[in-house]
Amino acid sequence: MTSWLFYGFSAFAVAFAYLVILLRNPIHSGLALIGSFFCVSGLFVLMHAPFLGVIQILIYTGAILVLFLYVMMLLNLKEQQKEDRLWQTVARYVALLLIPLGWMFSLKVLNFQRLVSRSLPEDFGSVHSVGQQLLGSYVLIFEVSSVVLLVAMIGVVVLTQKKSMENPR
Amino acid sequence: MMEWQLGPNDIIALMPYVSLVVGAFVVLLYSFLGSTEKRIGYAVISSIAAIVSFYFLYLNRELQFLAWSEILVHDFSSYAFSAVILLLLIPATWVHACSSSIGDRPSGICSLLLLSACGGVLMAHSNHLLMFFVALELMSLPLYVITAIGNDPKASEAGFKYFLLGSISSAIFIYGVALTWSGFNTLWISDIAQILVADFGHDLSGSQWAGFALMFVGLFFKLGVFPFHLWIVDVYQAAPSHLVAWMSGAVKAATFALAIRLMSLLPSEYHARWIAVLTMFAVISMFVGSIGGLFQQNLKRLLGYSTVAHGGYACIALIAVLFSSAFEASKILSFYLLVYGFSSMAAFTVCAILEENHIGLDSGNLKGLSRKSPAVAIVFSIALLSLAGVPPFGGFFAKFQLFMFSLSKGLLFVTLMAVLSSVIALGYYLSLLVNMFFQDGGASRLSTAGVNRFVLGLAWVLIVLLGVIPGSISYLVWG
Amino acid sequence: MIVSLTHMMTLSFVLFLIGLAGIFIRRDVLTVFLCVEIILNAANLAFVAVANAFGDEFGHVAVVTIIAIAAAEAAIGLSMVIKLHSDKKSMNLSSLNELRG
Amino acid sequence: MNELLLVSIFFPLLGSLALYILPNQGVLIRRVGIGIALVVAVLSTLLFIAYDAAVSGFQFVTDVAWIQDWGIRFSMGLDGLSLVLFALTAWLSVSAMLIKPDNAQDRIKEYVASILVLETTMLGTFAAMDAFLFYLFWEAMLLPMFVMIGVFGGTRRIYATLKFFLYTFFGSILMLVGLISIYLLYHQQFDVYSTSIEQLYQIVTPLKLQIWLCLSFLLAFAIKVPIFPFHTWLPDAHVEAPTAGSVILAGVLLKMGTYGMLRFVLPLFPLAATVLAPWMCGLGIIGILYGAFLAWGQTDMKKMIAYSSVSHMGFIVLGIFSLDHTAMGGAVFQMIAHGLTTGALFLLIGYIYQQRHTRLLEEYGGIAAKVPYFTVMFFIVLLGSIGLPGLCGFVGEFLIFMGSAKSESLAHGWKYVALAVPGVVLGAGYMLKLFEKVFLGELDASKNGNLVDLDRSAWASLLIPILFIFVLGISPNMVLSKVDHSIAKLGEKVRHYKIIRTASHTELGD
Amino acid sequence: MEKMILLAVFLPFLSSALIGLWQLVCKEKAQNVAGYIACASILVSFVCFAMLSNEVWSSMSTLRFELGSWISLGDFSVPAALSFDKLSATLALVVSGIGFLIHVYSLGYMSHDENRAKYFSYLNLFCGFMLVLIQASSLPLLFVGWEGVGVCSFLLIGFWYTDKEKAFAGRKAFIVNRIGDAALIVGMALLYWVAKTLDFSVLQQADTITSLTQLSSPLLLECIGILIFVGCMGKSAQFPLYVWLPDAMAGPTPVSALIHAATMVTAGVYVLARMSGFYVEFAPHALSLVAFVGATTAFFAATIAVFQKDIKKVLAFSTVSQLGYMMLAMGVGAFSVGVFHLVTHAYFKALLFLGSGSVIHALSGEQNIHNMGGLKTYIVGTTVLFFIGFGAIIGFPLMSGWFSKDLILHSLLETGHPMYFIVALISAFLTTIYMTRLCTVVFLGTPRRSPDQLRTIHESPKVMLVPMGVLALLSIVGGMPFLSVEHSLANFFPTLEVEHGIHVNEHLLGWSVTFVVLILVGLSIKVFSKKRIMAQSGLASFFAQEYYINRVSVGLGSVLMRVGSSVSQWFDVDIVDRIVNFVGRELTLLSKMQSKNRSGKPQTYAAMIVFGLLILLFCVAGV
Repeated sequence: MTSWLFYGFSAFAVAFAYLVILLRNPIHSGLALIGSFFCVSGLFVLMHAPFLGVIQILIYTGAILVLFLYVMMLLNLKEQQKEDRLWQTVARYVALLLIPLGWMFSLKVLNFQRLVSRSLPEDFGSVHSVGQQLLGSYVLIFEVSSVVLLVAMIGVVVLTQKKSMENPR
Repeated sequence: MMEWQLGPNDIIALMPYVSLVVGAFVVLLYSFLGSTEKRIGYAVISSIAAIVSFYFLYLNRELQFLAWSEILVHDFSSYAFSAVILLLLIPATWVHACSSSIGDRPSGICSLLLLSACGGVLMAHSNHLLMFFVALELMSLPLYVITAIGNDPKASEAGFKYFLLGSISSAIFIYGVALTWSGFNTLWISDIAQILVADFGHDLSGSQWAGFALMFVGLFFKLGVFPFHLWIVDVYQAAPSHLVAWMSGAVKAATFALAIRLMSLLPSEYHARWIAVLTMFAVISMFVGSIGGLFQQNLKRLLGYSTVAHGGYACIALIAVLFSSAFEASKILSFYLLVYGFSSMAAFTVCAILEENHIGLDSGNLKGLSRKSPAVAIVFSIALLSLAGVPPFGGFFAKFQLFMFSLSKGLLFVTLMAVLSSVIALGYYLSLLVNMFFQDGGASRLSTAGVNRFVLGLAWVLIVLLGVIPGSISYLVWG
Repeated sequence: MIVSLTHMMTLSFVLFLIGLAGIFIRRDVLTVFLCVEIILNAANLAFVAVANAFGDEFGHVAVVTIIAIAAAEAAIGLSMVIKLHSDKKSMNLSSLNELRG
Repeated sequence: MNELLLVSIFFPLLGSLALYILPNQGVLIRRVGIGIALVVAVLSTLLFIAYDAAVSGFQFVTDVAWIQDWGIRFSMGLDGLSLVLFALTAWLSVSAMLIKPDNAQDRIKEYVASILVLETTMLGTFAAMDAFLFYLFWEAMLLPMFVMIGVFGGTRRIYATLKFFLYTFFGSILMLVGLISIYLLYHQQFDVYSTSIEQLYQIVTPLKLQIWLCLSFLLAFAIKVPIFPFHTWLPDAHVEAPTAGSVILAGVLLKMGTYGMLRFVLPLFPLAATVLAPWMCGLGIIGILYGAFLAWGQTDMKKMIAYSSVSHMGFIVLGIFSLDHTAMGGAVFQMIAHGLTTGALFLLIGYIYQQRHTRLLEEYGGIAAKVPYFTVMFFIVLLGSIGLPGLCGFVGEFLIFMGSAKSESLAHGWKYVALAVPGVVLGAGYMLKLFEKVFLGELDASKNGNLVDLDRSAWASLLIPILFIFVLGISPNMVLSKVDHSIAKLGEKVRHYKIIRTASHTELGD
Repeated sequence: MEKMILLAVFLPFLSSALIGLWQLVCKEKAQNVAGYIACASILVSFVCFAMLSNEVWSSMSTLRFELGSWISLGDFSVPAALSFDKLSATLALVVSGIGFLIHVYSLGYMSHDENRAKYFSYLNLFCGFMLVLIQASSLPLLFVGWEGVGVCSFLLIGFWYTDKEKAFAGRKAFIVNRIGDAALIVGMALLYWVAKTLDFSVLQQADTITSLTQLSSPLLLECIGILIFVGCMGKSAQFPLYVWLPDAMAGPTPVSALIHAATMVTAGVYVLARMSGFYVEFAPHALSLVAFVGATTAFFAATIAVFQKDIKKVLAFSTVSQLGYMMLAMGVGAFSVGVFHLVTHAYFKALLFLGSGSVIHALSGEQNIHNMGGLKTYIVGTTVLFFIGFGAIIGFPLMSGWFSKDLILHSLLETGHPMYFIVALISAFLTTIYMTRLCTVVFLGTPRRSPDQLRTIHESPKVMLVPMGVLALLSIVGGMPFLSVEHSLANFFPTLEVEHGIHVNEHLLGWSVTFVVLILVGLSIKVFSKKRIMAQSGLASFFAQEYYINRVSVGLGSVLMRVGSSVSQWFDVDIVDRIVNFVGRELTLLSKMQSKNRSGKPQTYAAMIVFGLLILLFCVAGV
């Protein structure tokens, strides 16, 4: 049952991702990506990462991608014009070939047969244990990520502020 | 790793970043205070932050330890490269704060610069690939922002190009990190090294090498090495000159720190492949950089090509490190990058001066510069000659060391190519000199802002000193 | 462990490829940007899969971090897009070719 | 005395910095420049006198640690070979400084400063006992020359100066690769880093490697000398350079190449030198004849002299690569002689050019009647140049011929001599053609009626070369005695290896 | 005593420098005094030499004066030493003596020239160098004088430099001489190589000789001999390097007399005499080449002389012919005879040149003999003196030329060279013919100048006639046994082994030749007083044009130079330099191309990134 869920989510994740590059309208693409992310979040949950599954939906989809959609609508982006060259249209469909190609490639190259899977602890992937890690060994990474967010904040202000508040001209 | 406890080393290791981040905060807070002209204040605060940060690093330059559950590594290599970044930062903070050409939001820019430097220093110190990724982003994001800050559509274009390509490359990088993790089950570089040594004789698994390859895409992109060099020229053209003045050296230094860390842990059986690919990239970069500049009219694009070429030269050290210790390579490469950084800082500061005087950056507009402002012309030409590697300027000794390093490891071909391409590159450096000194142009004098003068003066002194008494300076900085 | 790590990695790799392909195929700025997100997501997936297989929660830490970084990137990227839009009036990547030569 | 050497090297550099404080008055600046050059020249003369010719090896040594990591030391000193070139440089700089700059009126500071900086770099090159230091000065020398030609040169100055810079840079950066290799070899063999020239002499290199390294050095020196076919920068540079630039270029800069051959190529690569000697001598001979033919066909006086330099430098190359004591000594002497005569020729041509702004032969004719002093001086220098016995040019050529013919390194040295000797005839041919076309014949009063004979500054600048053309011709031992031991020492290793090589022809074969 | 050598040699140099500088500084004042200073200095040095000669004449001793070392480097050393022996003494006396006479003559001849101070300075300089040449103790030092006289010759030929042809003649002389000099240098180099010395006295030492014979190949030694002789050919105007000498007549006539007849051109003969030991010992075949070249020169030059119309050219070719005689004598090993002829020739040829100068002076510069004629009544003194010289050269009995020429002819037979004897004999007859023609056309017959011109003819002043008189006296008595140098020098030189000597009575031979000569004189006078040979066409013109040797060789030379220089010019500009520039141009083109091909589109850049990724994957992983 779960394995069916796995393959289902996987198939949909790939299909939605493919739609992102197939659809002409950026907003549609954005929506397709949201779909893909939902599927991935499902996979997270299935892979003992419920916390991440939630985060994926809440932050990635709920915040980031919505922001994308918001900007798309703000800028009132039209459907991509027909000025596309032929090769690009063809390429979109040909890109579908990437799926089996990547499949074959990764089966050949990225195989992990050597790995022995171990049994996972009870609270694996729970908020608590991830939090332990995040604020334990990896606290520096966590903190630095916050600085990156600070940068983003300052950056956005600096970039979009029309008039400087320091030197009103 | 679970048993990690906060210790004194961790605090020591953290201080440089703390001072930079605090500096950034103070700048931001200061900007909220109501006063009219605060640029000097920003400059003072941020340069103090930079100096303090460097001071902390300098104090502990001889220590070797791992901190923050081994995420940070403190050794010579990390110190050497962060020294380059911070030394370049000190003058950069002044121009970023005080120069009008860079935009009218100096507080934001200053804090971004400090944070970017913080990212750079972190990159140099990180022993963990995820840390490295975060630091990379911390360094890059401010650069994207400052690049795009100008009112010129070209600035937006450059900023976006830089951002887009940067994020693609860092996405590839992080995917590579994921693969590496899947292959090694660890992201601590020192652990990876142990595994590689332990697995000696085994072939690398697919995810292991693929991970490495993908990570190097991210690194090479930052270094601007062929075939990842295309953004450099465009970004350099449209980004604020002061920013480029800083970033051309600093970004390379930060990135090379990791590159050297990674390369030095490769067991010898993989050498041949890496040598082949690195030699190819390095040599093509050199020639692309040196030939590309010949026909170039735009000054900043030309310097961009020169950067590509220098990326290629610096890559020689990356090849040589395969045969030697990271210590030696870091010492030589960081010296190289310091000299290169200051030379290109001087060159781009001259570009900024021209921009501030509303002189187009066409190389033809340099005509008569020696009349308009002899000092600027002289510093510019010294910087260019240093870039070209003409003695007695720093660039020569840097190249000398580099070539010596590579030849001592038997890398004759790549050294010869470097030598040949540097002759070609000399062609366009000289043509700039020709325009400045040998051609007549308008006689209007050039006004030079104080900070620019300061930066030029500093760069001049350093370029000459690095050429004349490289030993002493190298001893002073690197011990 | 229901599905082998290899399969999950394959999935992530396919997503990675699709993202990469999208970068070339699509022309509008935002969609290309979305494709970058696909790549990041592929990385996330790989991290979680490996974490699951190894029983190492570091993968989760990495995903959290990547999402944070992605958020920061998105913020800056989108503000840049807005600036680009106001400066250029075009959202076509091919029109970003003023800097050349 | 040791300090005196350093003072004389760096005094011009400091002086050039001091110039910027001075008010921008042409006369004052020039006087200061002349004063500085004169002081250095006097110091160099003191050194020349104080040098003990009986002791071989370097004297007046200053040796200070410099870049310790790499064993690079700031060590300067003079041996006989560098001593004479040092003195030549110092005195020729005075001459060059005394020339009235023709198109540098408003940039007199830069002009004087670039000559002074050039002087420091040249003196430094000769005095450097450390290979790294040598290279530093060697390359740095290009800059002031670049400025000299580029700022104060003729109409095609930019092309000429770029060509000069790039061409020489190309050669010398390949030499850098060679130099580093030698340095690493030394490290390999002695386990310490050192760039001291004398210590580098000790390395033993397999023949094949030696040849490659030798070629890398030779290319740099060949371009500087210049040896056919690397000479094409020379006429352009000479024609475009201002008079002072030409004087120094011909007088000193070209000698750097041959100096380098003696200082580096022979002692560092004795085996390769013996192997390559016939080829180098061949190139030298080609240069002699080719340069002479080219000189004969020129219509521009400066170009003529420039090509004559190619020809004369060919003799020097022949002398050096005969690997014979006599010939090498002759080559050194010829360096000095060529520096003096060609320097003086450029001085004279520059003087006449200043008045007429043309150097074409057909523009002149019969000016001997108008400018007798000038004519006499020109003729004396010309005779010196074509090697009239009793003037300086003869001794060098003669020693080279004597030495090459008896050279043990060249099979049938006399054949080389026989091939080179037509150069003497051709040399007289083009020089006298020049003299005849310019000075003899009917005076065209409309063109050359207003020529003025040598003025005070021209006399002053000519005085030194003319004096030495006579003195060295009559008493060449003044120079030869100083260089004798040093030459012997440089050639020692070559001889040593030659004996080994002839003893066992194949053993050292790699 | 030795110091006197120095004084005698350097006095001319001193006075030359003095006059030279003086005339540069104050041109006008120097002109009148310069000549006297010059004469005085030469006179003093003549006196010195006379005293020195007295010292060495009776003995075989050599005076040697060491000035120290000139060039010394390692084991190579050239001492600056002057040596004075019989041979030097003979030549030194000739040079300083005749030199003095010609200086005096020049006082008159050049009295109207505004640059005469310069002239005297050059002339003195020449004497100085000539004396160095003669007294050099080693080849390099000899070479100093050798080249020095060449330069002076250049200066004096081109003395009236405003005339382009004269200037060119000077250059031609110098360059043709240089060709010989080049050979001489190679000869010296080789000699030094094999003998390890260039000192004349050391070369003659026994151990040098033995080591040479043991160590060196005979061919090499012959080569050295030939090379040195080629040097002599240049200086002594031997066939085919004689081409400069006729042109050298462009100089003032006293110069022609001193340099191009009496002294400088005999330097080659002197060198052979100096090196006679070497030649006899090691290079006998080279000596036979000398004889061959000498004979050829003597004959051809004589045939050419017959058809010349310029008074000085006739004498010039006569000089070439006589030099051939001397060389012939040297070549057959009759060194003392050759030197003897050198001396007597110096007397009479100087006299003839001075005479011709006097004629030219009288006719205000006319040199074409066909415009002269019947001058005997106008310039009696000159005519008489000229005829004395004429007598000497054709070998009028008991005059100097008679003795020396007879000795040469006799020694040719004695040493077994009948062919050379015949050639020499014919040459002697030709000499008679052209000299008789000259005298006839110039002095006898009816005047061919217009009466106006005839009125302006004036006899030369005493200052010119007196030196000529002295020379005439010498021409008459110079060959008398009591003045002859032949006997005293005879034992100075080594003797060449003779294989098939033909012994003839010397007096019989002498007188019979004289008889024929006198008949020829009579015939010639008869022929030439009636018929003028204009030499404009046919064989005559062929002779008059010097068999076209001059033209061809000069033409060939200039074509060679022109072709050489234009080929090398082409090669230099179009090949060597083009390659150099090509690199630069190609690179710029490449740069342009890559600059044009940049699209600037981000996706292209991204594509490059992926391309790089693929390369990395491919190379690193080796997929």
